[in-house]
Amino acid sequence: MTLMKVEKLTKNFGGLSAVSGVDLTLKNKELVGLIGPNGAGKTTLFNLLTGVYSPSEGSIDLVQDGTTVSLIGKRTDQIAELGVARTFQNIRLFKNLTVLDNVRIGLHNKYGVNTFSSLLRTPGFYRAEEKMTEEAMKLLEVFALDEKADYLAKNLPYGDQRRLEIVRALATDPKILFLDEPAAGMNPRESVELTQLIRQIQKEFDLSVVLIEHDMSVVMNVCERIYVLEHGRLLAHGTPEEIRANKEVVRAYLGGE
Amino acid sequence: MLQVKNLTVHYGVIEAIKEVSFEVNEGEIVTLIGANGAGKTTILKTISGLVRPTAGEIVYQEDIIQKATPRAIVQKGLSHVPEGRHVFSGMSVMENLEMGAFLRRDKKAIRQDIKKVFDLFPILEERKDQDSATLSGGEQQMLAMGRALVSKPKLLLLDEPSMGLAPLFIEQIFRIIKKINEEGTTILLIEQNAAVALEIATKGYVLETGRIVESGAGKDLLQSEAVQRAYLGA
Amino acid sequence: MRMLNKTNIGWLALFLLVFALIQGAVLVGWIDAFYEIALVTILINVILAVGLNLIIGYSGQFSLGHAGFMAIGAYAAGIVTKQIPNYGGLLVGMLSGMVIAGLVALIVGIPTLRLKGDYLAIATLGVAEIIRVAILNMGGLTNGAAGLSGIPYLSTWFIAFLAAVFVIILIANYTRSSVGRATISVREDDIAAESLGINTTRYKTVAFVLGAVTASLAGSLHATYFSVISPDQFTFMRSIDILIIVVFGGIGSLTGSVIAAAVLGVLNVFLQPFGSLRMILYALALIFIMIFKPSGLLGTKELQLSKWFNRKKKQTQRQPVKQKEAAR
Amino acid sequence: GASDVAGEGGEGDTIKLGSMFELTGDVSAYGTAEANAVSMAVEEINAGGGVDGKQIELTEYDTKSQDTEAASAATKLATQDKVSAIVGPATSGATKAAIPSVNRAQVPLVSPSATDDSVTLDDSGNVQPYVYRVGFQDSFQGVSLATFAEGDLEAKSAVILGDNSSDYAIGLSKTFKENFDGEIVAEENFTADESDFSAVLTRIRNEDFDVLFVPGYYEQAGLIIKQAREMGIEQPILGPDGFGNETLIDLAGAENVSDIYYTAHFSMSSDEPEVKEFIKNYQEQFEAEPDMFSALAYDSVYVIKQALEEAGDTSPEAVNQALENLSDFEGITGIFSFDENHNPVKSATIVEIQNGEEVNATEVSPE
Amino acid sequence: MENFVQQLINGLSLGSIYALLALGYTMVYGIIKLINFAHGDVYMVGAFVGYYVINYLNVGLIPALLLSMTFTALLGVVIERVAYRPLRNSSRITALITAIGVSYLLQNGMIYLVGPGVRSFPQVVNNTLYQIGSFQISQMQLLIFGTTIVLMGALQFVVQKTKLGKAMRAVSIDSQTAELMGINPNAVISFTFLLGSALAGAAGVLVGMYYNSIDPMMGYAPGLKAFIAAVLGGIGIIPGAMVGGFVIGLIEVLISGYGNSMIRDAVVYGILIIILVVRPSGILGRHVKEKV
Ligand SMILES: Nc1ncnc2c1ncn2[C@@H]1O[C@H](COP(=O)(O)OP(=O)(O)OP(=O)(O)O)[C@@H](O)[C@H]1O
Ligand SMILES: Nc1ncnc2c1ncn2[C@@H]1O[C@H](COP(=O)(O)OP(=O)(O)OP(=O)(O)O)[C@@H](O)[C@H]1O
Ligand SMILES: [Mg+2]
Ligand SMILES: [Mg+2]
Repeated sequence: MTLMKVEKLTKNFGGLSAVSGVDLTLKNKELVGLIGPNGAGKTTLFNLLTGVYSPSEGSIDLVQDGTTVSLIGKRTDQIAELGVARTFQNIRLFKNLTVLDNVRIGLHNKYGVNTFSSLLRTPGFYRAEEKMTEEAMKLLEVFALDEKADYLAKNLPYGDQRRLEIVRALATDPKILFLDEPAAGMNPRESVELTQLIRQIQKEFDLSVVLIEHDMSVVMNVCERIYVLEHGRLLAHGTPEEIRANKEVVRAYLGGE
Repeated sequence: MLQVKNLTVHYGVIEAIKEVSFEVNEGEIVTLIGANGAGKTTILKTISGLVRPTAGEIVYQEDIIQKATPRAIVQKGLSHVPEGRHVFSGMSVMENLEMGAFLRRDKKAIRQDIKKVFDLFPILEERKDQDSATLSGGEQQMLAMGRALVSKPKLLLLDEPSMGLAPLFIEQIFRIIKKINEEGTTILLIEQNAAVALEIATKGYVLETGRIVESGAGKDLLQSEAVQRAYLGA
Repeated sequence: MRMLNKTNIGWLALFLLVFALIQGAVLVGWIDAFYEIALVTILINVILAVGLNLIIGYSGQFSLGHAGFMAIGAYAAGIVTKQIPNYGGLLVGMLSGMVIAGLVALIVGIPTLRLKGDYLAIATLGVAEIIRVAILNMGGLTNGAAGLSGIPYLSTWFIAFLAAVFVIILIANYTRSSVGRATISVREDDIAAESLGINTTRYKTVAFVLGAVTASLAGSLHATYFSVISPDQFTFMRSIDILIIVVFGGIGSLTGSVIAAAVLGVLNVFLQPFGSLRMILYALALIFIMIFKPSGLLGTKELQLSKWFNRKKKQTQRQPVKQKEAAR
Repeated sequence: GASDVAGEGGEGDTIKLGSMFELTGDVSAYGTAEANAVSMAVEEINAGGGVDGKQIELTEYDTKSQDTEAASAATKLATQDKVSAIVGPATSGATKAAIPSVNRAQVPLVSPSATDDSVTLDDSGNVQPYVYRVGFQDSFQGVSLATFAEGDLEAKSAVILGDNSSDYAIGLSKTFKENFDGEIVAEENFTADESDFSAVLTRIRNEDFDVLFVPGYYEQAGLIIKQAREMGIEQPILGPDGFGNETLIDLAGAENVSDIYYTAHFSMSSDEPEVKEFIKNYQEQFEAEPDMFSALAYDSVYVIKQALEEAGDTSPEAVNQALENLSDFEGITGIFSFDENHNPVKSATIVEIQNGEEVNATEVSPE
Repeated sequence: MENFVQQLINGLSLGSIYALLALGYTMVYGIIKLINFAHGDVYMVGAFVGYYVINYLNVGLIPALLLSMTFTALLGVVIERVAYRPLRNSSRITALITAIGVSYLLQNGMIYLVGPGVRSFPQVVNNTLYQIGSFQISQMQLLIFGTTIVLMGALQFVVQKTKLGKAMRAVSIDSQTAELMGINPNAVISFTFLLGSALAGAAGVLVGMYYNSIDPMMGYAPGLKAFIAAVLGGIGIIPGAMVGGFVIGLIEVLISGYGNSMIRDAVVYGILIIILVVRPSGILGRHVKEKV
């Protein structure tokens, strides 16, 4: 079943077309890779899909309970509420907050009570807070971060920060999760662990994952389908095997051994 | 060329580096590898004068430099490509490169060296008037490297230069590193990508929580079982 | 009853203790009429600083217009209590001031809170000036530049104390809740917050409105305690005074704001006999304190009774090495 | 706690007097001039043997030009320092802020220069029992100036240029308008911290009028006169006692200061020995010219001295009684008594300046 | 119409004073992101230095300007060294509070030393009035206007084109990395203060002479206006400071001249807010959405 349909998506910065005419579909519960040379427009594409940038042209539709919603013109937070979550290429945690609070903020829209209940501490407030903490701890446990719930996010090692960002995104209860270079800065061993983790959450949380990554061991291992971008255009699209065999992709991106 | 002797560095009360000693000889590529948080970046920052050590000595070309300012150290021909790129956002690509040549006076030669950087990274030439803040991650990495090269260093400190680069480009960047090394620049390299780094390194050191636990020729280390297990996840 | 947990009872006990101490000092005569003025000034400043800290410290919005909202509350209470000189009038005045201040904050907040940093600072400064000029031009209602005098003396230190406690509880409740965390997330990284579905404009506005409403309350107390108000009591410099308290206490620490208001209040009393030297001494004190305690008295730390009670349960959090935070 | 050694108002051989002025902040120029004169007067009195043989002990506070500080300083003087009377502050706003404090403590306060009519009266028109002033009230000056404009200057139309954020200007404009039978052609405003008045002056230049009334202080008035004259506005300029400082002429440049008329409490070129003495001493002690602020403050101290002598007692209540009944006080700003509203009943001098020199003085008495 | 042209002249002349101060403001802001509240007070000190050297050393305008600029330049460097440098790595608002402290100190220190009163500035140049048709413009107005334009051009050139200027920008973006390029951030920052404060000193003398009035509080209002002008134009942008200054000067004058002067300040701020809502990074600022 189609979850997201993107057509002719284009983003121009001055004279530069960072993304041009990209078509893309995303089905329920699949793992998709997005690769391409540096500056190909991958991050920009994510930014368009999550409302950080507004596209110059094209359409983005999200299928929800059988009805189609256009994401064009929606704010980032509205898109997030529709079930689209992401992580960032340069980690953007709430650095001075604890690990637990980072996740609880992700849970805010799901459980948070309104301003008045918070100001006046109604019984509902205490219930909601408890539930939120409980669920946050549960999520952290999945990623083996529960031990560090009280740490300030900025004091976590790099690898943990990347994982925490994923937990935080998952907390919003998304249907689609966009991960921008989750393995950057990790050593090969940590990358392998991450690969397993991505597979696991895709299953456990029933979601579709789109992943930008330059580490081919990760991409080829987890993705069912891969899109390749070059100069803002779609260069190729197919299974990992097809992509590996695609001469164009090898020329533009993978390089020969 | 560079000797680090019994270096100890503290962040507040935390001891990030503990009595580390190593040596880089002229013409070598030396690599430091280690897990996240092992202290690699801290060592580079201490060498270039951004962080002050609590104990130990750093000798660069006969000069003791652990008390010198970064400016003085740069003047001696040492250049540092920091972790996380740190391009001057708000300045164009070209201006960033010019900043790399801040201490140089030879205008003509600078222009030639910038040209050389553009040959190495053609995409930078295409983007030369673009605000460096809006470059893609990989482009910024190239810019940071190019900027260091313009200063014509004798010793180049590289902190994870391959981070965020496309595979094709990682190959290229290591080729470039090798090339500049062959052209006479000594290199101290930090890499997560231990396999590739050790491949080109003359020698390597393995760092674990602020201590050097193993060292040897690059190729030998690559074979070492400890390295294999701990960092390559084989 | 979750409300009656140990922590809340602890807070109640703390407030009662402080009250009893002050009341005792008043009865014994240690706090005479002069010290009472200082005390009420401190309490009013506590309300103002705690409210401004919500805006600056928690939602990360740089506002320089707090005095404007204070003026609204002062005039609302002044005008109403001159007509109805009793506690009913005081209540009506306070509430109407709070409603007006809240509405004004809402109306100006929605367009201006998109602005960042100093641009917002100028906009809020402008809002406060507009409020002031409006008051200057309202003819007999506000009595223009001469202001209102002879406002009934209705607020006592006790009422100011109650109001301060009320505001502290309200704002502490707000910051230590899910909406409070959402507000903080906007300060920490608005782009990341948006990506988590948090409507940043909404939380900035809520904090701004809450801050304005409490400032108005402080203004009402001010008017009905000092009996005299005029537009030039609510200039830009008044906003700066409040800002100084917030920064001095620690941006993002409500406890800090309370302590700083008290410390600066005492310092002011102490400097009063120095005549024309007092402002020089005050300026020097300000510079030295900031240089030696750049993050304010408490940084972002709070007095947390919950920590105190649960100390045995939780291992103390490993405090990170103090990190020099780049200016943001 | 406060010491309870002394009876109220000092004991034995000293009399306690409180002084509270704007020594820092916006209006510190006026406050400082007054505080200087107060301390000079006290020194003089003490050197001359004090009051009934008792020395005056002066306690001075700064009000930072802030109303709440005025309330606090007044309370401190009245309750902790237990003074017999208070002199200050300079402005109406600060004086009004101090009223609740002195009322509660029942200590008299004499403000040298609070001119707003409502300073000595409460909302229902009753007199404030503990507050007195030595300067003219706004309505008196407004009336005098309006009469002078119509009579001596034969003005049929006027333009008013005042500071919209100052109660002084507003009070003066109001009574001037009410009492001037001619036409008010325009009413323009500026704010106290401005130096550039060219925009309003350009606007005024095109109006047809006979006299320009500038209810304000010398700092702005000096600049207004200069800029107006340079721009070719030649009509007479009329001002209140706030013009009364030599600096006005320096600021405007003597060549521009012609056809200027203002109400004065005393004339700097007066031949009265007391005035001469005052000017000389002030110049010596503070290396500055005294102005109307300092003259009024100087007189305020002597008003209190007279009250103390008449009361024969240093208790604030007794001093207050004596002030209520004070009559025929002879000071450098004139001879006066307090009326039932605690305002001085004295005549004003309207000074005329031509080419930077005082050339004429017209006496205007209260009706 | 005649009046309108005269009012434009009035507005530009007032605006050029704001702009002159805003230039120094924006320079300092541009490099350390500090709202240097003491800038207006340095201007005040500059005016007083001019006053004293002219009165006691009997010098002319140019030597007075130079002496005053030298003095304020040194003052600026000392202020930076003592009060701001220790806070280089603290939050911006902390540094702002210190700047307010310095401002209070200069103001009240001056009140303490010379008294709070206003004094007239010695007129060493003849302020000739030029009558062109029915408009007037004075020599001082032209001088201030010209100085502002020239300085703006010179500063813009320094910052954008010279090596030192680029170093200033680099330090402002990332001083640690700038250090790695061989730049000495402390020297660069000191230089910026030197330049900015010298400008303030010059402005103090010129404006003091123009209005013929100086006092220890004279820095407050124009300082605030200059800050607003700098922000309005796009803070850190040198031509922006000038544009912001002119815009505020013109708005103020046109409202006083044609609108209701009673509510002038409210209208001025209202217009400012509208401009900012439309252009959230100031008139000349580019609103770049942060790349994520
Ligand atoms: N805001 C912007 N203004 C101008 N150009 C931009 C902007 N954002 C991105 N670009 C340009 O668009 C191109 C695509 O950038 P993008 O960040 O999407 O690349 P990417 O595929 O994510 O690369 P990388 O793998 O290196 O992160 C780059 O050349 C970049 O310079
Ligand atoms: N500014 C700082 N303040 C406090 N602690 C720090 C600071 N910088 C680094 N550390 C700590 O010092 C240790 C070494 O950090 P360093 O950045 O040198 O590691 P690294 O080996 O470069 O790691 P990575 O591979 O993640 O870059 C870590 O524990 C880190 O948390
Ligand atoms: Mg990217
Ligand atoms: Mg590192």
